[in-house]
Amino acid sequence: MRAVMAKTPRLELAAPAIPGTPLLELKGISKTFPGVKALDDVSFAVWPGEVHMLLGENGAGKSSLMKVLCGAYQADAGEYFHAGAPVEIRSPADARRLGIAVIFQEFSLVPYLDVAQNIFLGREFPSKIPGLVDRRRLYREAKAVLDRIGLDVDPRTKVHTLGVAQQQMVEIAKALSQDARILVMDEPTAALSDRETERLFEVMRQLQAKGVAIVYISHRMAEVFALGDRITVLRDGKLVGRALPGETTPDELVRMMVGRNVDMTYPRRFATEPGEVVLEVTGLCAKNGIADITLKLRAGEIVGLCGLVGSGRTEVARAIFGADEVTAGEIRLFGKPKTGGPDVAAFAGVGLIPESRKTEGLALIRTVSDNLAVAGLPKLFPNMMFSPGKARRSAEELIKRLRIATPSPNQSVAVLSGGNQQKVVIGKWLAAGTRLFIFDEPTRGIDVGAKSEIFALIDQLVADGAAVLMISSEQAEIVHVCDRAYVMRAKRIVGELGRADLSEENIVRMGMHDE
Amino acid sequence: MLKLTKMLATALPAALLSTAALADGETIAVFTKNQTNPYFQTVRVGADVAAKSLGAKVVHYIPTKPDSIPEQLSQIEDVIVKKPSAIVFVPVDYKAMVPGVEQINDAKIPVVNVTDRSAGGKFLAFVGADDYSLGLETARYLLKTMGGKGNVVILEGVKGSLTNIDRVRGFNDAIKEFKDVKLLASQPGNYQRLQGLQVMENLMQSHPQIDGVLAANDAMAIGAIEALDGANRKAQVIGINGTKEAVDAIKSGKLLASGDYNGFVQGCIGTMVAIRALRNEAIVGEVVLKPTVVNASNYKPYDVPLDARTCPTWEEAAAMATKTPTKTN
Amino acid sequence: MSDQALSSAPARLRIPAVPGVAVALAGLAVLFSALSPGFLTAGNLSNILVQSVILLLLALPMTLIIMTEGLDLSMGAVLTLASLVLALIVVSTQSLVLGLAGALGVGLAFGLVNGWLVSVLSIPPFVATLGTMGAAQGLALIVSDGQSVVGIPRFIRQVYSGEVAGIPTPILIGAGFYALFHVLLYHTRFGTYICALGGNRDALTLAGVKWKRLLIAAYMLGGAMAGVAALLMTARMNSGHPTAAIGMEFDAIAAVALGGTSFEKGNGWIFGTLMGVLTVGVLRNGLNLLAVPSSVQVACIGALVIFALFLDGMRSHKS
Amino acid sequence: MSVAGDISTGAPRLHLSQDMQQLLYRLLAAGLLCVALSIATDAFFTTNNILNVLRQASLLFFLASGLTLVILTGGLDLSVGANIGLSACLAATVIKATGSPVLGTLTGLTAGCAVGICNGLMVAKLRIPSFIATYGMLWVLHGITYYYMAGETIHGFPPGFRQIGSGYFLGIPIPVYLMVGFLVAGTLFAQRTVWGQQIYAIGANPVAARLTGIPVDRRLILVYAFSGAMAGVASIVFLARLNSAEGDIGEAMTLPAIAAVLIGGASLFGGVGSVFGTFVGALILTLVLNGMNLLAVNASWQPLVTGVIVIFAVWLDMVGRRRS
Repeated sequence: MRAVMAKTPRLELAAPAIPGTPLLELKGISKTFPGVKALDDVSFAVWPGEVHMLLGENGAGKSSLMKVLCGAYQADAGEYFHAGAPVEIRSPADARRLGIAVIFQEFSLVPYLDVAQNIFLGREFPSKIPGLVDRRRLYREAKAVLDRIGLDVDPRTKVHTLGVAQQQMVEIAKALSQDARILVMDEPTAALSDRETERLFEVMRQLQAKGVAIVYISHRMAEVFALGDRITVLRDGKLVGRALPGETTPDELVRMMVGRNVDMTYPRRFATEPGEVVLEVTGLCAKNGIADITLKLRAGEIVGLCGLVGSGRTEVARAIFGADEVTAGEIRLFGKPKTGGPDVAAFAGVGLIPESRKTEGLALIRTVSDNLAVAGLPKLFPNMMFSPGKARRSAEELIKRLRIATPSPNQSVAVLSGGNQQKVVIGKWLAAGTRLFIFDEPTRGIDVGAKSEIFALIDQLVADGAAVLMISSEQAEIVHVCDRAYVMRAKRIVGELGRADLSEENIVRMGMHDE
Repeated sequence: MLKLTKMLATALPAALLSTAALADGETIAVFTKNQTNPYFQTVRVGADVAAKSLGAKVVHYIPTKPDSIPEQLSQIEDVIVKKPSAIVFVPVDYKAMVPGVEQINDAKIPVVNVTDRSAGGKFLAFVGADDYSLGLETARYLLKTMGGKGNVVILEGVKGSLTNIDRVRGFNDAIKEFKDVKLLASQPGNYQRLQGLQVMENLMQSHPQIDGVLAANDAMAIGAIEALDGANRKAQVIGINGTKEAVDAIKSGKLLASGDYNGFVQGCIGTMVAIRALRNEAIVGEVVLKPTVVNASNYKPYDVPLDARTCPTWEEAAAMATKTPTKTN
Repeated sequence: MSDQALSSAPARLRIPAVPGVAVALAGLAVLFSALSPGFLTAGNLSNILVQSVILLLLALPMTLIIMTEGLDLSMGAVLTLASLVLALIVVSTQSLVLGLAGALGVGLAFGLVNGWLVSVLSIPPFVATLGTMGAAQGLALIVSDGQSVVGIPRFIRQVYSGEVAGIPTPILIGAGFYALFHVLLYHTRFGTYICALGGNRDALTLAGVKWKRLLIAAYMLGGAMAGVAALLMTARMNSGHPTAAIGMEFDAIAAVALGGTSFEKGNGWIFGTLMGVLTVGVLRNGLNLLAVPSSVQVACIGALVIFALFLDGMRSHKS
Repeated sequence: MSVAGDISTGAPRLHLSQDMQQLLYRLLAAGLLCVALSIATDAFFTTNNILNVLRQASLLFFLASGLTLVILTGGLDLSVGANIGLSACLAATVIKATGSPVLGTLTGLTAGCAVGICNGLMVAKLRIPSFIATYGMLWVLHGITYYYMAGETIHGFPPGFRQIGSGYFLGIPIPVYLMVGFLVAGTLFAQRTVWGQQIYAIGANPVAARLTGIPVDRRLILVYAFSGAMAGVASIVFLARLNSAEGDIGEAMTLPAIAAVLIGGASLFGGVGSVFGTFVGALILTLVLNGMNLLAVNASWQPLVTGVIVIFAVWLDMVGRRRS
């Protein structure tokens, strides 16, 4: 099959690439929202048994296309063909009938229903007694699906007790359980550990072999080239190109996505000489499980905190910031011992940029300037009197300085792209005069274009004498950006890597669980 | 949490005492409508005083939600479990409480009906006042003082309550007797002070000249007076119940008069009847207290703190009797 | 938070850890049995059950409505109105069926309006039902002109005071509806969707479920149960009264919350509601038996509610 | 992704100019009411009656303004009515005992504030849902008050003190001045102080607020304390107006107060609302009552009318929101 495809010329548009009609084909799809043209005459086709990579920056139209595919949105214009025959997709039910299943990034799970109920939500099995649900069958079938993806949880477990990764796997199980012919995945590996990711890829290969078509959205170039059979790139709601992995390069794809040249090298100049010690943690233990954490951080340094997902990195960050209760050990900030909650830490000049921006970093229903001001309030208005004018001015200044793309400071922050939202979170700490920044997965869910901007920003911070503690699952980031890195395993720090021996191999070896 | 412990601290000893008390002498369970209306406090104190004088024990049952029908029904059911010697009963609603009374009858617990005449059930006796003639007399007193002419408004009590229906009927009949008296409006104040005040304020907006106010209870009357003062307007106001604050208002000349419902005496006699019945002494079948209009000339006897008052002797009580006992067993 | 979430130990269900309401119920039972001889008698226990039924009938649907992140403040008033309508119909037609039909009709109608306001006009449930509460109260006064409705035929009385096989009818009715709601919540699609309505509406939309109808259905269920409760209430009072059940919705909400159902994320528990209702019933009954002053009773109820929720808070905070 | 497009989960807090639009929609509702009433009865549109309405609205507003802050944080305070009862009775006792209105007033305010702090501690520290914590508090307060008052009333206060409630200055009732004062103060506090901004932030997203270094617990305790204190203020004005205290005064005021806040455009999900909006809400409710008395509407119809108008006002507000 590969062989055949390899012949197909790049950027050819209409004609089918391989013998046989596409499993699903969308022609000239358009979708407009008040003010925005989310999809503009996009054509898109998937063939059985292929992994079709869908690329594009946030807001390029990927998710809109997904929602059109699964019937959550109705396209304003365009035709659908299923196995060559024209069809309608007006509702999720239609999509399901066509065998289309979607794995969303924001979970579509119900916290207080159990795993089985979630997997078969809306498709419960009727029991012999009319009106009732056949629970025995429900759990039997659920167990089967879970086994298929090798997720070892009791189908009677309430979903809210599961970790994010496990929830992600349940999402996948949910989609698989529909015996989908077409499976759409939106960054499914974002929250997965390496092992789980492997497991997922395995499952995908099995499906492929069964002739299932997979539409795969990702920001990770590695995945694109490892999995993709075919690549489609969107920008600003338009189709900007199709490509085959064998015949393109990451840089080329990035250019298509961003529409300009972006250097993917991490802009880091290790000029700054480490200054005085900013953070000194000794023998720190906390309620959240971390034990005996000892680390040191100097002004003008970027120090990585790496390890597998679940090794306790976020917990360390939260403990230092005072969000989780400390049970033993000492934290010294700028030479002075620090106790108390986030308010103390924040006032002392520590800023946390949490992993889940939307739920922990921003007040989505408030405006950009509100969000930019909120951390700096005590600093900006020492006499406790708030002045909208002053707040607005400082907001405008930050928007300029951080190049936050927003029509106005009074824009609701919810509508900004991931990258710009991240900048707002950073900006709120700048306004607070923060000197120690703790980044938790700073580039998660941020598109390529914005990534390098964020790193440039981080570099600027340290250049200006701030200190940065950075958590990341992407070893490449750690390696390229950090001066030093601590590696964690099972809630403890298992080693420190200096500039010299800071390599992906070392990180993985140190962080790997020995079973 | 502190509050919890504090509450229990006060509650449990009291409770234990009361259960202990069941051992000696008779226990009279006294049911009243709510904890908030001062009138029922006078009934309760009356009962307490009478019981003390006769060496019996009184336990009070009051709905935690004012005038709650389901709650009083539940309380009856609970009390029946405890089998008190006798019950003195003020029904929250004279119709809706009938099933409760029947349960008491089935449990063979002697019960005296006080204040509102129950629409059903067997009672040793009824002790109350005649709301109608009370309303009538008090209204007449006001209208006479007004020289039989002028504009008046009525502040009604809670719609559907027996007391309110009869009192307002009394008011209206009195007004009919004076053809030069004009009834401007009859609006509900639900026996509430604030509502009495606000309704009066609003009525004053639409009626430039109001000479008399007939309020179905004292709280509303006082509220109305405040409204009048606030607007620097004068009008003669009457209330009903003869509560302490009403008496004070009469003393200070703000309130013209208050029809005396005399809950204290009702409590006394009701309890006396219950206890005497238990002791197989002669009782009366019905006492309907004559309406007295408390005013500047006769308020003295009412100007005494409740617990300092004394119940009428049985002879005095018997003299007020309007019916001989209907045999119940 | 991924690190944390992942590290959270294998599935922990919320039931096993002893909920506050169970502690409160058990504690009170022991306390009262010790203090009051009359408490632990068959007669009194059935007495407690009978008294709790009407509240239970409201608390059951209230649980579902709260699980949809909603609230129904109109229930008490609707019960009252339904009770009056039932009384009026029965008095004039002497027919229980017609009367019950009328009561259910009233309930369903108000449920429909509530549901429509909440799901279609998306008016916050608190306000929407606050408004309909006023409407129902008003109508109650209008149809009855503020008077009690009497002359209820005997057979209605029987509904409350009757017995089947030595068990008081109200207990049977209560048990029946409890079972019904248990099945409804845990063994039908509707129950699953109720939980999802509060937990994640998008999930329903994506699953192709028309959730607005379900939301309306939930409120109509509440109205219907108010109608059923109206029958018992009328039978109990042997009359209809325009203020009979005012404020009962808050007792119901308190009982539901007491039972450990949360106002968020569709986290509800029907058995908890049963315990919540019984706890309130036991407390009131016990305090009456002990002849605790009414004012102190009031305070105890408040303290109990806080106490039970405090325990739950501690528990959920630990896990 | 709000595929479901569920508006009820708190419409976005809009910036000032749009907030203004919102207020206009609410004022429109109030305006419609006034026009309707002035047509219906000429007794309505008179200086006296306007002042009368304002004075009647003041009590409700005092209660609702404190409540607004609580609701801004996504909480609810059901105990305000019961709080009035207790604070008033305590204040009354002190005035009677010492003859000093000042001491009495202080007592009332302190009592109210203390109750508020208890609520705050329960919500912030014990993590009890505010709805339940304050509902329990409501019963506890009633209990204490009934126990303490034993069905008695305390009445007859010094004329000087009475001025607070029934006095006039330049022909305008004192309570109206107080109301305007608290309206300005409240608006300034919410819109123009760091604490006010933090309160909005907490309501909008408590988790983010905490991780942004806002001392959430302390702010929560603060707003409940405010709410309690405002109940104290209301209780004092109440005493001064009615010249007497009973256990159950204010009992009937809790729901109207909440209604006023919600009609004022606040969201129970927090982060949305304004003190001025609440003022309009209180005004609307009072106008309805006043109008029904002026037109001598039959008592039976009054709850019905109120209910319908509450729903209509909020619906109008939602429409306005969706517009912008």
